[in-house]
Amino acid sequence: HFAAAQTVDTDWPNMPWDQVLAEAKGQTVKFWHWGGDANWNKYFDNILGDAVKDSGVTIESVLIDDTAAAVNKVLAEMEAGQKTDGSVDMIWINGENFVTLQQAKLLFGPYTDKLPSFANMDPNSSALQFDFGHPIEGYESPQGSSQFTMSYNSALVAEPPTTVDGLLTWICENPGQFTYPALPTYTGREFVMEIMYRVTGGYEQWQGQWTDEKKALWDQKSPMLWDALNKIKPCLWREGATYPSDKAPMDDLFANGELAWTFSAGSGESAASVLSGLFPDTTVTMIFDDGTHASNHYVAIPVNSPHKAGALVVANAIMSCAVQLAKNQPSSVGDLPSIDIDRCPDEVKAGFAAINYGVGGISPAQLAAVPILPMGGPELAKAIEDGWRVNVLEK
Amino acid sequence: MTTAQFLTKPIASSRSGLTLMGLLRGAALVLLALWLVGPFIPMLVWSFAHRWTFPDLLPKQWSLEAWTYVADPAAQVLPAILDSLLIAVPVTLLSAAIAIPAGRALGLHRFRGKRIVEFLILAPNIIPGLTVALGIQIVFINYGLDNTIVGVILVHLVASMSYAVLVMAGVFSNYDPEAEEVARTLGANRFQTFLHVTFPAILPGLVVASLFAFLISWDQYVTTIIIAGGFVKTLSILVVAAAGGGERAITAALSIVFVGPAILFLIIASKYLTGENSSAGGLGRR
Amino acid sequence: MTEVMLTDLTKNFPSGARPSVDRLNLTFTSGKIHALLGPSGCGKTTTMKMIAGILQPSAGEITFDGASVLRVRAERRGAVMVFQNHLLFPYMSVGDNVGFALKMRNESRVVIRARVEEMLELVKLPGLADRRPKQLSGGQQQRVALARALIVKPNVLLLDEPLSNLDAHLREDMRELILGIQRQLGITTVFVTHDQEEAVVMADQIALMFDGVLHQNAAPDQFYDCPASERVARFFGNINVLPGTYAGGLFTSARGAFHAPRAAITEGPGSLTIRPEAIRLGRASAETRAANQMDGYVLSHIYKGTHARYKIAAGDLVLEVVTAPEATQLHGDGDTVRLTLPPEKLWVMPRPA
Amino acid sequence: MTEVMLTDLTKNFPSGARPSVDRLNLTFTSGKIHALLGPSGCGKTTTMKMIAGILQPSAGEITFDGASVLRVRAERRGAVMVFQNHLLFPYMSVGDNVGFALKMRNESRVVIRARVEEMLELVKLPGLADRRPKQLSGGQQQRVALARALIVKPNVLLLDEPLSNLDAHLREDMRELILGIQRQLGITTVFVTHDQEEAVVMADQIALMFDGVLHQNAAPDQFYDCPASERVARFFGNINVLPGTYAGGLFTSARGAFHAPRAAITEGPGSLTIRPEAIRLGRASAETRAANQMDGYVLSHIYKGTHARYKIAAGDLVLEVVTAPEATQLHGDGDTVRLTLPPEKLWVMPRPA
Amino acid sequence: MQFERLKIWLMLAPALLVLFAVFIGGLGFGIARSLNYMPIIGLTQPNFDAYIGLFSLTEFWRSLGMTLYIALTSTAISMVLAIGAALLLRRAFPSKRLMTFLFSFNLPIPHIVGAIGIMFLFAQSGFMARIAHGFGWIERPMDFLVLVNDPYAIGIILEYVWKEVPFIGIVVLAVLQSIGDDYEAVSQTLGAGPLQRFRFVILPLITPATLSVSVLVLAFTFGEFLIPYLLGQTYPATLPVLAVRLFTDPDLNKRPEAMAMSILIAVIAALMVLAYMWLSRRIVRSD
Ligand SMILES: Nc1ncnc2c1ncn2[C@@H]1O[C@H](COP(=O)(O)OP(=O)(O)OP(=O)(O)O)[C@@H](O)[C@H]1O
Ligand SMILES: Nc1ncnc2c1ncn2[C@@H]1O[C@H](COP(=O)(O)OP(=O)(O)OP(=O)(O)O)[C@@H](O)[C@H]1O
Ligand SMILES: [Mg+2]
Ligand SMILES: [Mg+2]
Repeated sequence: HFAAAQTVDTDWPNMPWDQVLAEAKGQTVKFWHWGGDANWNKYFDNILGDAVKDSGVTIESVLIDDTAAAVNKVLAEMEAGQKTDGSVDMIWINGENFVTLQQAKLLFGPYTDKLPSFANMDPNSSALQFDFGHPIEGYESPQGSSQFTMSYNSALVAEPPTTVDGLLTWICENPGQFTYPALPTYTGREFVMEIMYRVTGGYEQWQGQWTDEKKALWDQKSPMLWDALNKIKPCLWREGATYPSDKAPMDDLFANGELAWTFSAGSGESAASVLSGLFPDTTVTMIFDDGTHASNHYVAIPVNSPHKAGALVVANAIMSCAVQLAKNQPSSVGDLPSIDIDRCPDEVKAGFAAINYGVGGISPAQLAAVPILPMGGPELAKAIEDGWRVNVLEK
Repeated sequence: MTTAQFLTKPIASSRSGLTLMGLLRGAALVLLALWLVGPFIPMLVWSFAHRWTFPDLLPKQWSLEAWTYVADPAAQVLPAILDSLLIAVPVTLLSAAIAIPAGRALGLHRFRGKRIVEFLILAPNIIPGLTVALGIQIVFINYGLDNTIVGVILVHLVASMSYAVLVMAGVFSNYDPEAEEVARTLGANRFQTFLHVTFPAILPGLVVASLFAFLISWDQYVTTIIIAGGFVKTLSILVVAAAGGGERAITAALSIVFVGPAILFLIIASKYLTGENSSAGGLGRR
Repeated sequence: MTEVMLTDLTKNFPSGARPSVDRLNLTFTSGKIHALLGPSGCGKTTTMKMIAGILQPSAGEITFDGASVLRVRAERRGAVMVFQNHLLFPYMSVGDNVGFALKMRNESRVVIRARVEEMLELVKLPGLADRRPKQLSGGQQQRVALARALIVKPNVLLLDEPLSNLDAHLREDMRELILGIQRQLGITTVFVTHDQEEAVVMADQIALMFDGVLHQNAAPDQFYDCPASERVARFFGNINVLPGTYAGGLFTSARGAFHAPRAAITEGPGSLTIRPEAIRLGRASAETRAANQMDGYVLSHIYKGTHARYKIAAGDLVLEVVTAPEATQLHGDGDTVRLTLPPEKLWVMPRPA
Repeated sequence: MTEVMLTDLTKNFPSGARPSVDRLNLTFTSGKIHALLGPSGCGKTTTMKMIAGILQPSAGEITFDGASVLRVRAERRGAVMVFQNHLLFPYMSVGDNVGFALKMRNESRVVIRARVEEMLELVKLPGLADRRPKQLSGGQQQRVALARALIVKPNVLLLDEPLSNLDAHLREDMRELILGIQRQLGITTVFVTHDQEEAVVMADQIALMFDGVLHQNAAPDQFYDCPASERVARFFGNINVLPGTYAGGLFTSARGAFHAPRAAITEGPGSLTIRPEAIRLGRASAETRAANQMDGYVLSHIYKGTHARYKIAAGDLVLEVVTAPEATQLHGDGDTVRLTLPPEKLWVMPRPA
Repeated sequence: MQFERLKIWLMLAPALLVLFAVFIGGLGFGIARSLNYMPIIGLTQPNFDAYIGLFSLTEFWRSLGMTLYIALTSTAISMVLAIGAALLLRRAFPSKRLMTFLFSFNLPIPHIVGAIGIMFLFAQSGFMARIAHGFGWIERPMDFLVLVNDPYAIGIILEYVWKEVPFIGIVVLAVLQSIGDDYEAVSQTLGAGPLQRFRFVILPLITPATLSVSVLVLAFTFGEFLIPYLLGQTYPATLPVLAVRLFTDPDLNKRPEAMAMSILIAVIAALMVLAYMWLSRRIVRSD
């Protein structure tokens, strides 16, 4: 596992944090991340950038539109024998891309236990154990967490449903005002998975390793999902003839009143959109009565990063209480903290308590009132994506 | 009156100003103008809009948020402008320098293998950037050209040059080299002949070719990010990233910034596009 | 001051069936004016372009003062050419066109402006320096092209029908301009004209080509007095050609025998020729014809004020005779006449079999 | 069969100081051949382009058979023009160029091909149909342009120096071709030439312009016998012009008084002119001069074979006299001579003050 | 002669050098990958599996049809409109400078921005729909015409046409202006009417340049990813959208297929370009 990383002659596992700090001084960390959101960009440059400035580390954002760009970059560099002097120091990553890089042994690690700010985390938090059901093993560190929430335009939706079944009924009673992004987009798949859990009779059966039995189960039960989706298809926006290519175009439709609903894998995003003037101020965010998915997003360090010390300092800063608080503000990115707030100093705790989640926002209390549904593994995700194309899209 | 009459040269049209044809022409021109700037109008409005939802014709609330963001160092706009220029300008100059002789060879001469050369030069425009960029990246890593401006310039050059060569080939196919012969007998050496005879004759075409070369480099996204993502950041990387995020106001503002320098180039070039020196070029020969 | 020598000069165009210029051997003597004559398409322009260096010969040699110039680039040869189709630089003003060669020599702007004004004056186009070529009439363009070439002092001046679009008066003025410059500087000048008269008046030497081949290169009067062939004679407007055989100074033909001391051949088949002005016209009489006389009848005649021109039929031949205008009082159409062909005016040319 | 009438036709180019064509009133009679003459830049091409319909007049009227054509598009006027600078379509073969007009009439391909071959034959370019214009010599291009225009039977044929690049022989052939077609079809033909002689030989009527203004429109011999002004006389090569005053059939000048029954004016200041051939040259004698005589001395003379040409100085005037060649035996340079100017050959023109 | 030929190749040398030094090498790697040769992820046995896999997909064939349709339609429309606009613009008229500037105004605007603009304008909630609402023609966005993300790719074609008309037009304009009026005048006196002047004089003169640029447009519209991604229907997507989807698939084993797809796009585009050039030359020349 560690073979690739050992090409670097530094003895990382045994390096004390002080030495990491010393080495990091003066390093510029090339942080490849999604650049589609101004708030996130500002967060990386200002909040996070300020947080590592004292350590003499500079963050240089590389704005990309798809994590695959970073993955391909690392891949190409390694392929060309660029094993120590790569151009990616840190990637915003999660799920399948993480699995891909990790399986190709292109990630540096395990490193998470080195980070002092991990003291802020509950060691048993699933955020540290599994990403998409895949064991993390210390190769990526959390940035924050997000929970799937629905948002509707209260000017268009008088009586919002509070369950998935209710939503499905509402869709066909109000044709043309709902849609979801085409798969394999992340958001689209999240939505389909929410439905899947309901129509196939619960999420529990999908947990765990993707065994042959699971596969058989999938073959048996997936038609229920396709039926449900095909049933709402004629009631969707454009009668299901086409789907938004991603979440952003769907949000656009929502912003313009073409859609009555949108949804997000991150609970704070709608509030931020209202604040930035994109969404109407009649936007309301809600969560299903029986809970929704939650997931975490991470950063990882490629094995050929020349600034691993600096990257470690950044990863550490991300998990600091102050940064997590600042990031949670709706005026920033409204991203949920991955840390255990109780482990933070009092003023941070007070800060969290004082956050006003604003118009279109949803408070941690509301979220906490419903259960968190675990994510399925990558194989399940892939099965949903492939099946959706054949059984829904191309039908 | 046929449409063609309306479009071709009204050589002996009437002297009075207002005619049916004049009106039709006028109407067509106005339509054309509207169609051309149409998509840009909502963009301009969006960059100053704070919430602009259906069915409002204009936003209810105006704001400078987007522009504030663009001015924020976090948006990386200034370094991106610099990098974009640092790449696009050399690419343009090199493309022009390559395209003049190559366009001449293709436009004026017949030779064995011409079709193949034409096709090879067309190839970078046929083959998707992604297909080659990854391979090029590996080649460049071996030469230490990855993550450098020079590397990006070289990659952009392939596409830009190929456009420029093809445009110049078209220009030269209408060029009469006999004027050069005259100049030579009048004692102009090759360089002087080029400078005083060839250059002014092909100038309008060359400006168009350079403009395209510039714009292609200016617009490149995939190849830039693959060859030097993280080291070289251009405006187009910013715009594509923003467009993916769906924040209309910021996308609109960034787009406007993005378009600015290119429009500047256009203004400089427009003297040649409007055909003020329309006598340039030989009489349409082939 | 440059002697231009062409040796076996040949040009084949890819698409042409025959060579456009075929093994041309010709010397343009230093400081003289030469005319290049021949029917349309005979290779005049092609020859000039090869001398100027803008067309590569297919074979043969060109020397300037004995040194080969084949590898000398056009701009170094010092041969300035005025093209048949003017070819002014369209995007330059008239003044810039005229001053072009000086600019190439990095003359100062002031000098150029002065010389340009001077040249435009000489070609009678003062004040047009700021126009565009497109805004000039055809003849004006031609004069600008001439001015552009004459502004420098070249070693060799090549003029391809430089005056074809000008009326008689301007033509004369321009001829004088060219001659003046040529004489003053002793430039070797070659010019093409479709106007024989112009060639005769202006040139020291005329080279006549047919189908890419040189047929005669001589002083102008030679073309009238001793043309190299029937074709040459006819090109110079002389239709008085009798076929026959020549031997011992006597030319024998179907029209009788003629004493002809001047001949290009010593014996064998030949053609006898004589200029129309040299034939003496008399009344036919019963007297037997003397030597060098023949009878015919008047086919037609024209009175031209200064002279009269008769067409006389003699057997299957038609001869042309030019006489003083008074002759018309003596001979009318249909009259039988006796022609006297003075021996010293006769010329015997080779006749291809 | 079309009568072309120009009324007050005027053309001002934006950049030109003077009008290029200035209130031109001219009728081109149906079915006749007209020459348009004048020095370079006088407005000949401009006039033709306006008739053809490719240049818009600034003022004035053009009618074909009485109907205004100002609003008729060029392609409907039926006026075909041969341009001074040929303007062959460079991207078409020679054959396609020649057949262009037929193609525009949707003639069948077979017909076109046959007619093209025929026309190329007529302009002596058989077999060149597949060449590109660039591969032709200057004269060949000119003939192709001619063939392209002659292939159709237009109402009006406008020829702008159509033969300027051809040698005498081809020129004559082409003239005959044009005349043949013109006569056969009765096309109203207007041609420009810089060659007066050509104009005189070919045209039924000549219009002479200076600086955009019409100066005389008459049959060719009129230009010699009764030129409209001194300028016209000089343009036609006649320098014999005496200033003086005219009254009651008598012309009084510094050189004496002359009986001159023929005059364009009745009295007032005028210029007396006479053709060089009409002056009789005699020995000066002590006898007093008779009427219509004057004395002078020979400045120079040339023997021309068919005639002799004298330059005679008389006071501050120089006159030209053409005589029979024999005169050279009587009068040498420097001799004093007596000139007789026969009254019936004299012509008095108006003289601008 | 020999020397002439050498000169021609010397003139081409810089262009070919850049091409071979940068482009061909990269292409080689691409082809290798499409043949399932990618040692970094353990693929070391070249084969044609990726291609075979693609050919057996119905989506591939439907996408191919869609892509061809979009490329051909937008190129044809752009070319026709561009020539029309250039003819319109070449005459002198009072606001010519301004118009020509406006005409070239969207040249520097990147396609993505154009796509956003088109979306702003023509989406069911776009500017047009709002105007329609203002007139009381529609009530809700869904009442408006489907012009974006529509089954006939109207949105995509609109964007391409919007952007490419000035692109082709400016070149045509430059050529038209260098030609001048003389040839048209000649043809006119020879009896050529407006249509014939266009067909037999203008068209042959502008063909070489128009062809070279519209071929570029054809290739571009065939290979472009972003515009159909933003403005197209989900299914069938165009080939480049398909390729990019494979390319960004987290499963690295999809990379050979992605490469094979790009190579196929290139090959098909090349064939199409060849056919296009051959056809248009024939049409213009044949007479
Ligand atoms: N486009 C133009 N702009 C300004 N002046 C022009 C233009 N075209 C012609 N002229 C001027 O108008 C006058 C008449 O020109 P035109 O071509 O009719 O002369 P022309 O009689 O045909 O002369 P030539 O025998 O030299 O061909 C000339 O003085 C010329 O300079
Ligand atoms: N590029 C070419 N390709 C093929 N043949 C050509 C080319 N240029 C000229 N020719 C041919 O070569 C011959 C000589 O041409 P050239 O131009 O020298 O004639 P020229 O004597 O100048 O005639 P003109 O008096 O008509 O101008 C002509 O028959 C012509 O058709
Ligand atoms: Mg010639
Ligand atoms: Mg003229």
